[in-house]
Amino acid sequence: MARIGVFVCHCGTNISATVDVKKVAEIAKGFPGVKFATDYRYMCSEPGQDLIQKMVKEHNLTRIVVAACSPSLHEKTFRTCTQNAGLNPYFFEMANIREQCSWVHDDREEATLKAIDIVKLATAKVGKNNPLQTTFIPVEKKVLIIGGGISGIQAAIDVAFNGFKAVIVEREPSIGGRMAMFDKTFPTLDCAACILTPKMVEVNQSDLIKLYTYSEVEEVSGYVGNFKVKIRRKARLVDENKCNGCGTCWQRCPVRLPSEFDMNLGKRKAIYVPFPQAVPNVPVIDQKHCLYINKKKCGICKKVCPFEAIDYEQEDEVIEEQFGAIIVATGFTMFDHSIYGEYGYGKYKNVTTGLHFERMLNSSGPTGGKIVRPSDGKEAKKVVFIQCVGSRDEARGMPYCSRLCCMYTAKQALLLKEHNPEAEAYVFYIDIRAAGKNYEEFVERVQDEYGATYLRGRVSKIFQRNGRLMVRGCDTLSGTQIEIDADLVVLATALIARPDAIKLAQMLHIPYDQNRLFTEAHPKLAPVETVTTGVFLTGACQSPKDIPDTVATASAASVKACGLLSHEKLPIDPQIARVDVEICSGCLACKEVCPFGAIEKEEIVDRVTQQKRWVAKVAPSLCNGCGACNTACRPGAIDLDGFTEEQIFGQIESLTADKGNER
Amino acid sequence: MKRLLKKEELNRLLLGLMKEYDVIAPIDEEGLILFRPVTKVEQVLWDYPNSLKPVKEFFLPPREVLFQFKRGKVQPANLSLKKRVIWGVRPCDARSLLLLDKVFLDSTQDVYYREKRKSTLLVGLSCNHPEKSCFCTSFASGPHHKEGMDLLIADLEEGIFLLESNSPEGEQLLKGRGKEVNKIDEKIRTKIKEKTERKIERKLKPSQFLERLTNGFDSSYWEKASRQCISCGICRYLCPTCHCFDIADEEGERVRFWDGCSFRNFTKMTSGENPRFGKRERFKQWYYHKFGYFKENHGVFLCVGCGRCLRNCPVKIDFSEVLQQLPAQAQTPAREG
Amino acid sequence: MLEQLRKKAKELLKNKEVEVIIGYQKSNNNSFTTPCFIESEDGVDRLTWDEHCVYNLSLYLKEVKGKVGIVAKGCDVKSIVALMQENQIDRDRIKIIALECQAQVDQEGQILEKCRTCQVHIPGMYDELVRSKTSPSKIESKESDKEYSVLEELEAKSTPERWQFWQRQFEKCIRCYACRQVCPLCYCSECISEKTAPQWILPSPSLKGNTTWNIVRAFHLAGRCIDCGECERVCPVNIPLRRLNKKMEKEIQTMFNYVPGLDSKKKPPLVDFRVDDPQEFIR
Amino acid sequence: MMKVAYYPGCSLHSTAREYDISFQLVCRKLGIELQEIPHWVCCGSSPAHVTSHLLSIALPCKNLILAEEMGLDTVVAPCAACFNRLKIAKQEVAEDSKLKKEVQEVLGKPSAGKIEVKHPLQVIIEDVGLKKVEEMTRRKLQGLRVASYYGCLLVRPPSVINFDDPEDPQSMDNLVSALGGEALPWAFKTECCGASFSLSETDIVFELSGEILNEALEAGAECILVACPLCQSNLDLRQKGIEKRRGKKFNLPILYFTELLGLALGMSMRQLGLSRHIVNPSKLLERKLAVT
Amino acid sequence: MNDNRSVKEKNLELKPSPEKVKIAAFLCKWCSYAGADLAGGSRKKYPPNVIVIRTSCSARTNPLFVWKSLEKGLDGVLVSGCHPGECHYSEGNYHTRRNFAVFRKLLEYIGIEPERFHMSWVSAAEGDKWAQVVKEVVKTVESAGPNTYFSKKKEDNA
Repeated sequence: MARIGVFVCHCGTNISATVDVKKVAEIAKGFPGVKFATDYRYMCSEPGQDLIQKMVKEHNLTRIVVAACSPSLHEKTFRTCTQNAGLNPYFFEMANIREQCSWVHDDREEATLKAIDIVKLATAKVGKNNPLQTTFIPVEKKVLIIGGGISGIQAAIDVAFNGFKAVIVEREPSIGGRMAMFDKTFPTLDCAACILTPKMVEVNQSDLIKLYTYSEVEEVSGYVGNFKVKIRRKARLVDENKCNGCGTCWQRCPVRLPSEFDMNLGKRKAIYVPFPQAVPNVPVIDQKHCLYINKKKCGICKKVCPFEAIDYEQEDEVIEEQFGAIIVATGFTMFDHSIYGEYGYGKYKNVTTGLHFERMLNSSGPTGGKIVRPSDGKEAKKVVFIQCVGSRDEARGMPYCSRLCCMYTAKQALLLKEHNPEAEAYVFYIDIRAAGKNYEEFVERVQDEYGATYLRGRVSKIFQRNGRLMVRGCDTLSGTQIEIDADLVVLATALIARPDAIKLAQMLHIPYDQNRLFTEAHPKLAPVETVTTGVFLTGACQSPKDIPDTVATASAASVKACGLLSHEKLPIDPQIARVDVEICSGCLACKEVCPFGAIEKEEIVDRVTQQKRWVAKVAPSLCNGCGACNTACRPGAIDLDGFTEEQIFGQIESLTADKGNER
Repeated sequence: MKRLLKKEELNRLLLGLMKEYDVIAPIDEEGLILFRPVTKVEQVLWDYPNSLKPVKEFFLPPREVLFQFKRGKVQPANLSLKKRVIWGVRPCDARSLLLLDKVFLDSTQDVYYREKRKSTLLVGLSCNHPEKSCFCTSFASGPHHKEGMDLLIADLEEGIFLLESNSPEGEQLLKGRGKEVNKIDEKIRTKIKEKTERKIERKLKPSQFLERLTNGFDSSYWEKASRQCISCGICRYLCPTCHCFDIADEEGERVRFWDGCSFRNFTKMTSGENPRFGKRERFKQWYYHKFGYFKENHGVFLCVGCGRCLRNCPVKIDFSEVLQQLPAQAQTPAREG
Repeated sequence: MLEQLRKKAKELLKNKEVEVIIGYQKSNNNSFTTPCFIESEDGVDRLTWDEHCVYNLSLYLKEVKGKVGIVAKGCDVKSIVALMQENQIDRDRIKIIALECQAQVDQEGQILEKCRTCQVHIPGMYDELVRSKTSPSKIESKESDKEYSVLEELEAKSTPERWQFWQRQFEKCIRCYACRQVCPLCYCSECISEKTAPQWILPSPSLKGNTTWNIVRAFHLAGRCIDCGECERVCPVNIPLRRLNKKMEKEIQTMFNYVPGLDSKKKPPLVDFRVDDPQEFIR
Repeated sequence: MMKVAYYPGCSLHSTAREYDISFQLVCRKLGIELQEIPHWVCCGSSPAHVTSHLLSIALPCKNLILAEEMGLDTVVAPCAACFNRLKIAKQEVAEDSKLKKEVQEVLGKPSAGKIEVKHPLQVIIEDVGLKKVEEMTRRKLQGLRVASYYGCLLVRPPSVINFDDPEDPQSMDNLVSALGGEALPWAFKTECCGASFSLSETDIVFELSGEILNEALEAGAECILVACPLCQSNLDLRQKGIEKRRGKKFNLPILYFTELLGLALGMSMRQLGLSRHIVNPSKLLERKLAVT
Repeated sequence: MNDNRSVKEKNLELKPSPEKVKIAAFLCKWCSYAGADLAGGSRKKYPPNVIVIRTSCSARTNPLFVWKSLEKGLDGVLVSGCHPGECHYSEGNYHTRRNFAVFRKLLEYIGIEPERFHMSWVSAAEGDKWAQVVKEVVKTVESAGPNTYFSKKKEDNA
């Protein structure tokens, strides 16, 4: 019979405020199998854990129940403590009397009664726990990085620096992501290309990093240490090995199209490289508009290419690779401002966004660095910046602040004045968020030195009057209404999740929140991890981040991933399914419901009848412990360690003991 | 003592019994003939072949609480129960209790069974219209036997009944009731008795059973004979003489309940070993216990010929046929099943 | 039809396609029809075919080893299909002699309820088919012949009334397990009712144990039972077991449009799912 | 034949008589039978909802009950303020059971629930349909350049009114183009005209209405179309004062959309009461539409 | 608390008030259990009648557990898991949905009041939805009253 020790935690006052912990310990002594029960202020603390180990020796306990917080917080802690006390780590159960009791009930009597029930449940379960041994599985020493922006690049570099292989899968023809579009970066006004390009080159040259550009992740299966990933390499119609990026092809291509990279302000060809410093510097053919592909005409690029790199018959290619860990660095996209009637529903050409302005600022951009009005190309002297377009707007279902728009707007105002000292910059804002290092000083400088006019108020309407944009708003600090006839309006639109974020989340089995941003394992204690071990998050796909934070989380994620890969083999959760061949009748219902294909049929010789028959067999490395097979199995031949039938049955029975099963 | 009673006199007797005893009698419950406690005379059935469940259920109940336990405190079941009368027992069932007495009262006494036997009077009703499946005459019994009863009622038709006591308590019940029995009544009664006995065409020769069984233990015949059986519990549960039971703990109660050697886990041991795993062994066991071992140990077959097993078998197995086709000599190859 | 059946059976035995044929026979002295196992050619004459061949012989397939011939009606064939769906039958060792069956009758000669709504008078799968020469007499259809009319009376009752009704029925149960033993789909070598750790089902015939047993049996047959009606026939205390299984069949058909026993390749419904399954009952 | 309850509101029987006349004529032409609500009361517009919220809800509910008792399923309110009040009252009572109980106590009857509140413009666009209106026009607007001014209550708040676009409404513009006129795109369609400050703080009206008139002129308008008596009076009555203050001639006639529609359907200026306007529209209309 | 009565008496003294309904909630540890924790974290208050039994996935919750709870006297049962498409094991909750779509029909058919069995999808981010679900479930189960299926009739042995 198990000798159970019950340890009731005060958790400071979090529990003892509404639960009479002394009474719970007292009553727990009466539960079947309980040989010792006490309460202590902080069970998870050093002295708390020592207390457990001391009591195990003193009362030679064989099972431990800790009544405290949620298992998601300290189940690991106490399992290790149980192991250190010389018991099997799985001879331990947690009774959650904080999140699911003391914090959610205020009547002391009721909360205490419920805490007692919860502890009774835990003691009933722990009595039936089996000793489980952790088993180990090999680890694939390679990290998959989804997304080739600055966060993916930084993560890859750090992973390679740790000596592990990394594979970047980037949807666009070149890595570089959003940052490649920027001119300068705040607060240091470093040129974005100058600090990004060397990292892109480093990634391209590193023999530990493999680049799959113009490619997408199609399917992910397996689990930590053994992810099997299918990657679709979309056909570029240009052979990467032969092409050296000389550019003859896209110079001669007759088709001119608006360039997405330049926010449709500039042009590109049907065969194009998105931007000059593209890595790999290999063009891609836009199959939708290429004359040869659609009408079998032209084909100039193939004729002029000195290295025969053009191959119109190139097909998509799906490759499958094994990975030990996955870092998600898919970044963000911009909020579509055309839903705002106040700003003209996107009708006015001169109402643009921060990215358009950034491309105009950029010397290699469509306007060669000149700030002009997209409508007629004339120079823009008076520019109005409008903050929080989409961000902090409950009515549009966008409650959060995008964190970095105030900073890039300040930078853009500064650069506007640098490019043209007579230019006037007006910034309509609600609150300036400049919390980073040297951020506040930067914004102050833009106002004092560069004379940007900051108007605290919302813009109520933008309308056109003889070619100029009339911006109506108010300045709440002076209490007056303002109307500015602007040449150009720049909207600081919000940073939101990628449109296909949910598809990727479901592929990776990671949760996401109501804004479709991926959810981290714990906002404070595990910001770059997810609940799915082996999958890590970096950059804006978790929540909007500026470059410094993005690089920080990229390095953090790579350290976490490398930490995983540095083990020779990984311990896998021993709470997996187990078949009792005596009972199994070989109907294989379990095989049908297993989401992981972890169950196969096996022929055995029956012990009693000595005849051959089919039974189910579980592959321990593939089983993730979901337990669907348990429900499908009618005779109950398959059981899930950690959540066995006996454990759950024991819990139900203990729950209803006082209900009196007497008739 | 013998007395002659008219129908209403018999009803008055029954009424009298109802005041003093708990009376259990055969009633029609949604098409099933079952022995149930009765409080009104009209409930009692008179012309019925035999009940579905034998009277064994009142002595070895389908489920009986031996004792209750809670938090270490044990509370035995109270054995004493109010005196009761089982009315309308057929001769074969009454005789079956004598066989059960050999099991539960001979050597070690089963207190639960004993108390029930002691506090129960049996008022039997002779059969005038036996079923085609009845064969009590082949097993030292008969439609008018009074063995095992306290009082036997013989229906002389035309509403007249000849009651014959068979025990002091029976006599007590009969005292001062009805009329003396004269010669003519006796003659009518023996005539009806012989007529009913002739109605029972199904004749078996149980005498050879024991000898056949001992020879045929290892014969491959059993493999063939057992194929048709689906190993359910009907023939075991509804047989008045089958008495095997299992014991389990259920929510604070130690209970005893019917079990059958037809079930696969009947002989399953904790280690998982199971001497009688196959259907062949389990099928055979029923025959050897009733017509082999019991005969050797107690000198009498464990069967009263009530025919319930023939009527209720889902696949219509007739055990007498199985036994008759069991080859007399062991070594001859099994004849075509 | 009988001569055809015997001729085909003799053929199968003669050229060793099967070692034994499971069929129906008239048991010699009394007038009952019972299952039989024929192993020699001349034993074939014992085979019979009439309206008392109610038994679903496919329940014997799990015990009879080697090459087996089986005489099967439309409903019996459906249970063979269901067994194939659950890897219990190796189709190549089975030879199915299917018979066109108009209807079977119970002991009082009444046509069985299940035959009134039968869709498989001509069995769906077989190796040999025996058709009746004369055009079968149509059973005069009654208004209650709609597929699930048997359930209407109970479904109309209120919840407490239904509870009373079933408690009354489950109280009669003596746990002889005939319903389990006769059912071809109850092939588990160790039924959950025999589990003691944990003791899911109280083993003794208490009201609570009987209720749990009947609920578990009904749920374990949900989406599998092909309504051969044998469980209701063999129950010694006449519990209307078909009404439990028929209800499950009706619900599964309405919700997932699945009818058991028609396609041996299909996955049984409770081990399958569709993304757009109904979930109006989930908050 | 479409039967509709008609809630004129105080201004259509006084300062905005021509809106009432033209609306009745247009409806008869388009086959809409108007039945004025007997004993209707004030709609509880701005003076009420500034003082007591309960009053501002109970008044319109009274009218809704009266309309429902006529057994009709739609009530039409030409004045934007009345339309707005009826709509808001119906929604607030439906959503707030405590308010509903209070209103019931005040009115002594269960408050209305089923009747639909519509603006005449909505009825013409949604129920009659522009195609039918186009077929019935007898006098095309010959490219008359019209700036449609919707005011601030006709299409807002969108969550309650949900008719047309709150930022850039198109319904009057579509009507104008359907009648052959030129609907000018301009930005001040829903800017505030100063509304009831017309009496208390007139220079605010001069400022705001002036902006609107100026913007319309800039956009090349020859006249401004309105759907609310208060907008009409501010733009029309105050136009002279504004011209003096801004030192700029506007001479923009301010017409109700029902008047313009009436002209298009063949009615004469006198019939439609156009003579009541301060800025005289007759010169423009004779020149453009050859109408007397 | 210095009374010296033996544990057993005290244990009895704490008998929960009979009319308070008792409900078991089988929560999947990835979503609904985490959602319940979040409700705790954000101090959402809800009635104490629901006791949580943690399972690996809602698919592990065998309908038999639900019946066993009702048979043993609980007044109501709630089974909760991740929203379809968000199951940590990708398909678990689809199977749960089918199992219980069928099982609840069986329960109703044999006469268990529908107010006693509930299902919900609660994600790890829906703390307030969990509190809301608990409130609704407790109210509904209370409307069905205490579970008397097997308790009131004396079980006869005859």
